[in-house]
Amino acid sequence: ADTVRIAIGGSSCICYLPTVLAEQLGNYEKHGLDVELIDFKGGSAALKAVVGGSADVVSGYYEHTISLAAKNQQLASFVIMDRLPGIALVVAPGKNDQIDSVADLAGKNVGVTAPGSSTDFFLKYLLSREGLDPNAASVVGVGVGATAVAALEQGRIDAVVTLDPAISQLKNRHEDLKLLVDTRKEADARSLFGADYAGGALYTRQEWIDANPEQAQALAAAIVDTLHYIHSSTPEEIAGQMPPELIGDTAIYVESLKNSLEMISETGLMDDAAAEAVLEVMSFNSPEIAGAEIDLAATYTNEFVQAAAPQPAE
Amino acid sequence: MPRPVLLMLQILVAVFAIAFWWVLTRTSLFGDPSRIQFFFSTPMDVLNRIIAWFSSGQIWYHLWITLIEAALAFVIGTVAALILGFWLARRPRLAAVFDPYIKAANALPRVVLAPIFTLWFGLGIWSKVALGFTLVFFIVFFNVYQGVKEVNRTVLQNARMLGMSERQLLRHVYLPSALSWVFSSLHISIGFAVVGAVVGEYLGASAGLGYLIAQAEGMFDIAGVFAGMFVLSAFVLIIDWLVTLAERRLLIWQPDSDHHH
Amino acid sequence: MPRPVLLMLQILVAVFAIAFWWVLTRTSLFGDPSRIQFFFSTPMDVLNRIIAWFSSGQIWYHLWITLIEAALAFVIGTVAALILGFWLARRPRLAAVFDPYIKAANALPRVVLAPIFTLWFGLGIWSKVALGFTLVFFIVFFNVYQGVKEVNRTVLQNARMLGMSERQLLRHVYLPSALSWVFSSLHISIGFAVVGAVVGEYLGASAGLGYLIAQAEGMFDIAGVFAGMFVLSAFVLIIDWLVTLAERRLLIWQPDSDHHH
Amino acid sequence: MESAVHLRTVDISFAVSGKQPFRAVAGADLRVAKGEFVAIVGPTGSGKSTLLNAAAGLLRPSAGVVEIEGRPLEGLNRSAGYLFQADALMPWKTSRDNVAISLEISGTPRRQALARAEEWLERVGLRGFGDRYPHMLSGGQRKRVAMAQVLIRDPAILLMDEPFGPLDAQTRLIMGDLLLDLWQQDRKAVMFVTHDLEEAISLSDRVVILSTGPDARIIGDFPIPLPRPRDVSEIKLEPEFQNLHRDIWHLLKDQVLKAYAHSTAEKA
Amino acid sequence: MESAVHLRTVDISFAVSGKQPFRAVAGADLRVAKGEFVAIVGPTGSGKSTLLNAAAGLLRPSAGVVEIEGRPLEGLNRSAGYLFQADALMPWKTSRDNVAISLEISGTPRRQALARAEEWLERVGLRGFGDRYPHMLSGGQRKRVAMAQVLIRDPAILLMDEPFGPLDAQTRLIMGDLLLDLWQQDRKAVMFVTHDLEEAISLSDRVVILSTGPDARIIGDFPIPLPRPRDVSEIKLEPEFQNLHRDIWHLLKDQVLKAYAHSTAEKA
Ligand SMILES: Nc1ncnc2c1ncn2[C@@H]1O[C@H](COP(=O)(O)OP(=O)(O)OP(=O)(O)O)[C@@H](O)[C@H]1O
Ligand SMILES: Nc1ncnc2c1ncn2[C@@H]1O[C@H](COP(=O)(O)OP(=O)(O)OP(=O)(O)O)[C@@H](O)[C@H]1O
Ligand SMILES: [Mg+2]
Ligand SMILES: [Mg+2]
Repeated sequence: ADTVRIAIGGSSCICYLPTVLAEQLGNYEKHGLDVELIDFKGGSAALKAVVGGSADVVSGYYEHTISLAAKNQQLASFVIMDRLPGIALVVAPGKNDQIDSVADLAGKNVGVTAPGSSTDFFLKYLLSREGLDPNAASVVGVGVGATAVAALEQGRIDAVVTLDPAISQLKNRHEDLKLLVDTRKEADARSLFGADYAGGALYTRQEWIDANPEQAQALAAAIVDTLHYIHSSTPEEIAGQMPPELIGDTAIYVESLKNSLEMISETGLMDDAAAEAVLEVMSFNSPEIAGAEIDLAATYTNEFVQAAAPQPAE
Repeated sequence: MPRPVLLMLQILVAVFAIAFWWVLTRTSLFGDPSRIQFFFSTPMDVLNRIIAWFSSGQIWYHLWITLIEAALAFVIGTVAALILGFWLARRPRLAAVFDPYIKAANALPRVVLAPIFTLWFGLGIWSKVALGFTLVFFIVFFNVYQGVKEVNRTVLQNARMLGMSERQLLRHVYLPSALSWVFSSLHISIGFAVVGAVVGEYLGASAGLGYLIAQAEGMFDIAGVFAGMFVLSAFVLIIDWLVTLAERRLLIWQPDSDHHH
Repeated sequence: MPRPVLLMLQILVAVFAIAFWWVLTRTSLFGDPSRIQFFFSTPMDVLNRIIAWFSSGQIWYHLWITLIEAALAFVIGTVAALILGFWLARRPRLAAVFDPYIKAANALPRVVLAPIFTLWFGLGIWSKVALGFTLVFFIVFFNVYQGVKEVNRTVLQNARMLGMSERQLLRHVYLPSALSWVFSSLHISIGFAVVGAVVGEYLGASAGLGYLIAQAEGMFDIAGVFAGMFVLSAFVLIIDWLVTLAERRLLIWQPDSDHHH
Repeated sequence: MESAVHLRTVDISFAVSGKQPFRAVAGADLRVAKGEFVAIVGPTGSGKSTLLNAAAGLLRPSAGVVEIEGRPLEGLNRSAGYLFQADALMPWKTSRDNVAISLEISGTPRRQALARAEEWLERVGLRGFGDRYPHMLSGGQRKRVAMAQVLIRDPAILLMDEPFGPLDAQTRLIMGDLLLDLWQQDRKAVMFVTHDLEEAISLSDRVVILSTGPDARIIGDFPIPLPRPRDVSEIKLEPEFQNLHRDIWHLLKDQVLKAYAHSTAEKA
Repeated sequence: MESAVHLRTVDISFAVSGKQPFRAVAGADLRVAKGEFVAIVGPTGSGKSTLLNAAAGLLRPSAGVVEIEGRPLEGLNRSAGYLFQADALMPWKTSRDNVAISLEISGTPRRQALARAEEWLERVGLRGFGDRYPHMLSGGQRKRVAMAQVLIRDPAILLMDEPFGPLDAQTRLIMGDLLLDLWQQDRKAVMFVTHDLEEAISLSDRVVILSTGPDARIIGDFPIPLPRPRDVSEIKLEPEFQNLHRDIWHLLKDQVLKAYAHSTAEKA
């Protein structure tokens, strides 16, 4: 079979764990796929590679299918990996006493991975939920890596909206790290969005799905199998399967897996309410999306996952 | 070529380029325009965006930040490179010892160093200046170093025999002689200073053109990205023009290169 | 200075730097070592990582990919810059028309252009080559352009009077005369070719040193990042050494710059 | 006789920034017939090199026309060989290559060109110096390499600007004989700038004298009716030579003294 | 008399890549007393410039010692002024600045240095050329600016390499007088390289003759017992002058002929 090129928006993110793990477990091969994983610095770069046709499938956040729908680019997700966004709001160590709630962020510097990214949207949404102006905090792009840690620890920013593994790194370095919101946990996400919120997914151009239904099917099945594996294994077992360069410090990695298991989907299915939640957040942040007639149902399909579900997990 | 003719030809080139861009993104000659627009936007959209930025005045603040960063990186990088370049070029042994380290340092991917710059210089303009500095410095340094070595031998010997001290040699011989080398590297490094500032902002910042571009990119707003890059280019041309003015003044002694025939 | 002495001094510098690094990250002289290690790792960790890479053999493939990309960027960028540089330098009117566009292009932040390169050149090595090319090209181009203008006038007039055609002038006058300019820019651009390749990989790839560095960075594995950068630097030094050999051969006609007194 | 080079009442001006253009030569009319050997003498800075540059097509006169073999000159003068006053060898070529390139340009195979270059180096007394780069040669040696470079091409018109300047008196004589030999063979047109009056008279058919610049004109034109072939070292003893020398010398001396007086006028 | 420059049986060799070193000068012993004017003549390429370079401290002899004012020379010869054979003006300075810098280096205030530079330009006949950059001057004009640059410093030892080479005969005389005037005033030691024997004899106390290189030696040393002060243009007519000229000329001619024969030996 032809090689399927999957563009990952940063393979170090736990949110894309199933994509990488499926490869490690041999699940793609099992379903007759020859897969090449290509690592990108962030989801939007991965997406551009797919829109441009140099990669076939994105392993990225579902929300991008909505942004692109507003740009007349028809993309659809066909298997969900995360049912929660996995984004957390972390207070700078040393600012714990000044910041007790989201409302306290007004007038503060808050780090996001990049202006205009999901973390940025998330912050603005949070602020507005508290009845504040979405622009009440000043946004600083700090990336997902060591820059964010440096900025936070040096007190250049008062809080940061970030993802794993940065959250776990910070937690490891600062015992008393305060997470104001942690959407790796169902409770926090539910209270914020009133539903699940679709995070990492495999999605691609509708044309590609139409042209390669078998491959989409096989991908969905491989991921679903992997999801089952994740939820039936201990974090240590999972860590044992991952390539060493994507683990770094094992203890921290296992810890972050533990904290993230809840966010990883068990079925791979998209919950309609979770898609609605994403659309709501996106519309809130972008007048362009709010103004566009978006056919939400066209941006995802459960057809392949459903077809794959009956297969027994190992 | 008289200036107005030159200007007209230059504009003509722009008109052609824009026309091509328009055809590329507005007709289906080169494929599905909506997909191409996703990568290249369209001339009108970009123009509208630039107009919007300037008419709302929003751009000025960002432009100012980027200008400061690029200018500081340019000036500090150039001065440091001049000093180190002239100094090391006169101390060949020392230079030989440090040579591999300088070359190795030039090969470090600056993007990866961003966290360290943040650690040292914070998230404000200085970490961007540092990034720009690492680009400008090496470009100017290598040229200055070579420029000093290319000094005409007889002129140098004559100056020495006239009794010039090392300092006077620097001022009256090495510096003027290496000047066209320096200016060549300045023309290269202006662009890189701006790139450094913008990339720094792009990696982590709260203001500046790079920040605007990153924001636009995050929202798949390609018109915004292109608008940012055009503003950037315009801006570099202005700085370059100032450098060229300085160059003309300082290199007035050179014979016109004769381009006849 | 005899070679062994030079080598010893060079090693001494490295020893000092590493000792300082060790003190920085292993003692509490400069603050909490565990925090500093997070950003700078430690000499031993980095060394172990490098040893592990080479002993497992894993690194060779990545190194090879990066080498190919950097070498292609370097060679293609240099050749294109030489051709365009020499050509435009002999056509001052054309050069004047395109001058602002070339300068503007040099100011575009390459990082932002990465998606467009991916669009045009795919995800393989060619998009990284393109990124490296955009760095190498401008550095060499500006120097070649200036180098051609600095040709000694009498030598040029003499060559013309001897009846040289434009082509012969290029080969026998402009090229040799601009050679030290070219080499200066080559020394600068080797580093940048590698940076271009690595940054390209860092932004999106499935192999190469930049990919290794990006993964290590994503996992906050700073030892991996530093190990990657050291391997990179060693690698650039080797290429630079090859260029220096070529330079020595080609510039054999130049008088030794006298560095006495 | 047909003319090889004809400067028709040329003015030559140089732009001097912030000032009036500097008119070095004004209304100079100089005709060199085919096969004629013309020496040009004049005070330093009078415009001798400038005239040669005009004849070579390297400078465009601001008034007047330069005609080469009857046709107005456009661009470079392709039928001329020019020995420059300043160092003009390619520093990146050995002396052998510097000479050989002259032939290679017009298509002579490299081997052959190198062999002929070696011959020429011998002729100008530089056997064994073929491998040297110009910076490894003495001033007089460089000049002789340049001479070989120009002469090997055997151009129809020879422009020579103080070719024997940095040579000792004896070598001058030898080179002068060499030049006359060549000239005798196929009667090139030669414009020969020199400061050595004896040399000018002993070599040429005509000695042309430039006045002090700016606005230098031709103020003297002495035919040299000495018999040919000449032996450069013997000819000085002839009484006619002595007379010519005296006449030219007087004319020239006045010019220089006038120039010098003018230049130090305020002072005095 | 105390010696100003003493080259004690020096050898001077040049590294030539891939060959034996080229020994230009072998066992040359040359002593110039304080206040003495020594002219050095010799065939082209014999090693005259090389000797001056050694005296200036720009070249280190491979054997022998260079003593300046009795002490072995280390590094540059700080008490010497050196007029180079090749163009050595700073191209980025106008002729006025090129001359003035000589004084500014040693601390003269700029205004004063410029005023003196202007005076000197007048002395060498270049009034009105102060604003010109070197490339806007003729060869002879550049040489005279260089001369002013060296002379304005009034160095105790003067090394001059064909200073009057590109000047016309009349200007040469004027410059020669100028030089003698200066020399008369405070009796510098002068090493003066020239190809013009008349010039050598009429200016100097001693004429030293170099043999043809390689391994050039000093093969002649003629004291010039002509009375001082001399008028450079008149002195030629004295019979003693004529005798000296003839003697030196013969010695030199043999050298050159030998050199030339050697150089074309294989051919003949
Ligand atoms: N590029 C220039 N700009 C201005 N003036 C110039 C330029 N070139 C030459 N001149 C002036 O033109 C005059 C003639 O110069 P030219 O070189 O022809 O003199 P020359 O007769 O060859 O003198 P010499 O015997 O010293 O070589 C001089 O006064 C010189 O200063
Ligand atoms: N850098 C060098 N490398 C090799 N040989 C050299 C070098 N410089 C000079 N020579 C040789 O040394 C000899 C003496 O050179 P020098 O310049 O002293 O001659 P010169 O007497 O000044 O001649 P001229 O009258 O032609 O100026 C020459 O044969 C020359 O080729
Ligand atoms: Mg001249
Ligand atoms: Mg000499």
